[in-house]
Amino acid sequence: MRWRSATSDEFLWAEWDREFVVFHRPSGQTHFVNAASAALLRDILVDPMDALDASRALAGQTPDAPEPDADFARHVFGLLVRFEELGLVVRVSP
Amino acid sequence: MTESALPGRSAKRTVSERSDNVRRLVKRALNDPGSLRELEPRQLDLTLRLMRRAQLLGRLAAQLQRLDLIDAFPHPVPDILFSAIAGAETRARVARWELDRLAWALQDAPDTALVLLKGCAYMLAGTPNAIGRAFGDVDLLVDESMLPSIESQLIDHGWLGTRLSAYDEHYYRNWAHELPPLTHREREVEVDLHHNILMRTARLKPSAAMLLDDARRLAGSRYSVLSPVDMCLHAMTHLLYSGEMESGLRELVDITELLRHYGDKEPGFWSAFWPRAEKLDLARPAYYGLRYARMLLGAPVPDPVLAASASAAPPAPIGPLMDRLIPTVLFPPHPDESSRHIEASRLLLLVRQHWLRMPPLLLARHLGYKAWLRFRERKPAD
Amino acid sequence: MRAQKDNQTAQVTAAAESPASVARQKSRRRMIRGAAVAVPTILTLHSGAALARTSNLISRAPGAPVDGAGNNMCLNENSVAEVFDGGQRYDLGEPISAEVTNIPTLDGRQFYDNADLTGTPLGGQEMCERGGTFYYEAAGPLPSDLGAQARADLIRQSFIPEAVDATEKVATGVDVPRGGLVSATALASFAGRIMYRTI
Amino acid sequence: MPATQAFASHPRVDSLDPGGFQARLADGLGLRIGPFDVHIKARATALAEPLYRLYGHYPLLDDARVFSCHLRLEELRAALPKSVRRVRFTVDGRQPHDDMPAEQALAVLEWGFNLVIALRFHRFLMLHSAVLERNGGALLMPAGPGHGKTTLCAALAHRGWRLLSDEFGLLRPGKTAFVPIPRPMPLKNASIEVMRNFAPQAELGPSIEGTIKGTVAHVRPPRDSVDAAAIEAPARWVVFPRWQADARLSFEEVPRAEAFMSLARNAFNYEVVGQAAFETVRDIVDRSRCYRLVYSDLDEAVELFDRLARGVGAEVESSDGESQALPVAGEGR
Repeated sequence: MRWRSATSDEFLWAEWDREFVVFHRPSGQTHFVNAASAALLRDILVDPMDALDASRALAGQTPDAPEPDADFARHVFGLLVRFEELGLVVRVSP
Repeated sequence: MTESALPGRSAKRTVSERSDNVRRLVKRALNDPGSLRELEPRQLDLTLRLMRRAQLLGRLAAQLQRLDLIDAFPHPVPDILFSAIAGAETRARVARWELDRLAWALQDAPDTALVLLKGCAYMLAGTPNAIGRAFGDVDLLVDESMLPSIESQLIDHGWLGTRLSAYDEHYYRNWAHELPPLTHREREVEVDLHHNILMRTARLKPSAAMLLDDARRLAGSRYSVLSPVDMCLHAMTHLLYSGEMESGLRELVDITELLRHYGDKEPGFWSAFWPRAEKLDLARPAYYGLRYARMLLGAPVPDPVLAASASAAPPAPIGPLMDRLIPTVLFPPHPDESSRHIEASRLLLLVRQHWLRMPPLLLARHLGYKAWLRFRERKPAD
Repeated sequence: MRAQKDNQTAQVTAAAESPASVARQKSRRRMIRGAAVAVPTILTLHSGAALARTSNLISRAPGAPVDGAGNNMCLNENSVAEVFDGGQRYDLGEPISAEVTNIPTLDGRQFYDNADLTGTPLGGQEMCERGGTFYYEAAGPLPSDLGAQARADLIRQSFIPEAVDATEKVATGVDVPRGGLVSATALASFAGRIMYRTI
Repeated sequence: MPATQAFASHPRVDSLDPGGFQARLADGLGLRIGPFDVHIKARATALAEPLYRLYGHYPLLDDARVFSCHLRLEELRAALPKSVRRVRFTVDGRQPHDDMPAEQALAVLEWGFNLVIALRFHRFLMLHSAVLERNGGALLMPAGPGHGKTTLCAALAHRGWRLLSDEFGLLRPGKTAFVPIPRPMPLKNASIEVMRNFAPQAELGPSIEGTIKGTVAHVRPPRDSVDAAAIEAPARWVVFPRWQADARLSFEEVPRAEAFMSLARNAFNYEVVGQAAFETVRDIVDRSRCYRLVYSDLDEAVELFDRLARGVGAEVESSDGESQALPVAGEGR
C-alpha cells in the first residue's frame, strides 16, 4: 500500500524553530506537526511510497542512521493511515 | 410607507398591518436586494433581523457582495453582512469536506449511485440558490438494497450511529424513509442516508427506483443529483412533509429559483413537469409547491402547468385553510414576537394525519422526536 | 479500507493532548542502532469553541420544565463529573460528558412503578428523582378511522406485533437513571456533546 | 475603507438623568460599545441604576439606525408571591439560556451580550483574551476561565494601560491590529476584595451573589479607555497568565508554535474564520514576544508588565532556579 501527499496548494505552512503548524485548506483544519511529519508531507511523499520506504527516507535524513527497525516502520505506517483519514495524503493503487 | 414612529416609541400598528410590512420587506430583500439601500434605517434594521430569522441572511449578504454594495451601507451593516458570509462559507466548506470524506470511505464500496438531496445537491450542481445558503446536514438517497453495506463501510471509517431508544430504532428502520443519522467521531455534520423521499406509511408512494433511474452523475464526482424536475418535486415534498417549518421560506426560495433556473436552462422542463409529478404520485405536494411559489414569490409557472395542477387541488375545506396557514407559517414572525407555534403545529398535524397516514400515537412520538432533534441543534442567535 | 483500530496504529494523536506534550514528544528519539531519528507526530487543533460559556455547570430546573417536544429531561446523576449541593448543580466536566433521559409527557402514556400498572401514575419529575424501572401500557388502541387494509398494512410493516389484540394490556418496563430535571435551554449551550436517550 | 463608527459626535449616557435613563431603557435605547451598536430593552428592578453607573461614559444612540443586535431583558411576573422573581433574556424572540433570578439582571445582560457576539460576528476573529495597550503596542492575555486574567487586566487598566477588552481579542482578519471593545470587567469572589485594595479609586458595580460563578462585581472601565475605543492597537506581546496561590513569579518565553496553538485553541471562532484566522494568528505570533506568566502577587505582576512595556531588560527568577534575562521588548523576529 503506497501513499503520496496531497498537492502542495492544499497546504499553508508556518514554521518556528523546527516546529510546524499547517493549515489544510479543503478541510479547514489546522495541525501541529514536528519536523519529521513536515518532511513526510512536504518532500518524502511527493512521490508515492509505502511505509517502509518512507521510514527509510526519514531515517536517511539523520546522518549515519542506516536501517530503521520494524517498530519505527510500523509507527510510520500507523501515522500514514491517520494522514489518509485526515485527507493529508492520498492512497495510490499499487 | 415610511414609519412615522416617535424616536424610541414603536408606532402603534395593528398586527395585520405589521405582518404585511414583514412580507413586503422580505419579498423586497429577496427580489431586489440592491434597493435595500433606500430603506429608512429602522426598516432596514427590521429587514436584516427578518432575513436572519428566515435563515436567508447569508444569501442576501452573498448577493450584495456580488453587486459590490456591502460597503455602501452604513455601520454596522457591513460587519453584519460579512459575518453572515463567513458563516455561510464555513458551512459550505464543512459540507464539501464531509462529502469528500464520505467518498473516501466508500471508495472500495460497489459503485452504486449516491444521489445528493437538498443543500448539498444545489451546492455541487451549482444552482443559483446555492450561494450563501444556510444548510447543515448531508442527505443522500441510495438504493435500499445498498444501505446496509454503505452504513457498515461508514461505521468502519469512523462514523458513529446516534444512540437511539428501541422505539426510535424501530421507527427509523421500519417506517421512516431514512436510517438514523450518522456523525463522524471528529466532526459534527449529520449524514442522513435515505432510501426514499417519503415515509413507508405515507399514502403517496413515490418510486425510489424511478428517482434513481433519472438521477444524473455529476462530472468528475462520485455523486449524482436528481433530474431537474425530480429535484423540484423533492423540494416541494420536503417543504410540506418534513415538518421543519422554521426554514419553510428558505425552501420556498429554493423551489422558486430552481423553477426559474431549470425553466430556462433545461429543454422540455415545463412540458415534462406535471406528467412526472403524477407519475411519481407527488401531484398534491406539486400542486402546493407551484401554487405558493408563484403566489408568494412570483415563480414563473406557466399558466398551462398551473391549470393542469388544479386536478390535484385539495378538497373544499382544506384549500382555503392552507392558503391562510401556509403564508403565516412560512414568513418569519416579527422578531419581537415569539415564533408562531400554534399555526405551525396545526398545519403539521393536518398534513401529517391526512398524507403521511401516521396513527396519532406514532404521530405524537414522531413529532416529538423530530422536534427534539431540531431543538438540539438550535443556535440561539443564528 | 478498514480504519486501523488495533494498537498497530500508534494513534500518536490520541495521547498527545496539549501542544506542550507534543513538543516534548518531538524530542522522543527513536534509537535506531545508535542514531536518533525523530518520530513523526501530528496534533489536530480543535478550538475550544466553548462559545462564551464560561463554565460547564448546569443547575437543576425548578419544577418540571418540558422541551419543545413535551419531554421532561432527566440528567443522569452519575453521568456527570461532579454533583454540587445535593443535586442542585451539576458539573458536566471537561471534556463535557453527560446523559439525559427524555421522559415524554405528550404521547398519552401513563407510567407506574409496578408491572400490574396499579396505583397512581407517576410524573416525570418523580420518576427522575427516584430513578429505577417504570412500566407503561404498551399496545395503545388503534385509531378507529384506519381501514382494515391500512391496519393489515401497518401490521405487516411490524408496527404492531401480530399477536397483540388491541384489548389485551401489555406492560413494558423502561429504566430511568436517577438524577434531576434540567431545562432544554440550559442544555442548549452544550449542544452536540450530550447523549440523549428517549424512553 | 469600510464605514467605521464615530464616538465623539454622540451624547453620553450620563447626559440623561438616572430617571430619564431608566425610562429610555424600559422603552429601548441604543449604546455604542466598541464596534457594536447595541439596542437594549430592559425592564428589571436591579438593572437601571448599575447600568447607568457602569455605562455612563458610553455614546447614546437614537434608534433611527441598524443595530448589531437587539437584547431584551424582561422581569417575569412572580408565579407565587414569595417565589424568586426571575428575568428572561431574549435575542430576536429566542431565549439562549434559562430564566435567572432578578437580582442577577446585570450579569445576565453582560453574559448574554458576550454570547451574541461570539455566535454571530464572524467577520471578526475573536480570541478569548484580554487586550491592553501601552506605548502604541497591544498586550494580549489569552486564558481560559479561572486563570486570573480579568483581575490582572482590571489592575493593569488602572496602572497606565489602556483597556481594549477583558474578554474579546477582536481582529479584522488580515490585520494584526486589535479592535477595542471596553466593557465593565466582571470580578469573581475573592478577586473583588483584591481589586478594592489594589485600586481604591476603581469604581465597582454591585456585588451580585449566587450566580453560576459565585459572587460577581463589575469594574467600570476607565473613562479614557472608553473615549479612545475607536483607536486600534497592533499586537506586540502575548502573555499566558496563570494565578496560583503563593506561587513564585515566573515568566518564561513560550515556543512560538506552541503560542500559536494556544492562541488558536482559545479562540471563540478560529475554525469559522478559516484560512484568514490561520494567517492572522501566524502574523500575531510572528510580530510578538510570547511568554507564560505564573503569579500570585498582583503588584509583582503589574510591576513586571511595566518593565515589559518600557522595553527595559529585567532579571526574573525563572522556575528552574537560574535567573533569566528578560529579552528587551520590541526586538522583532
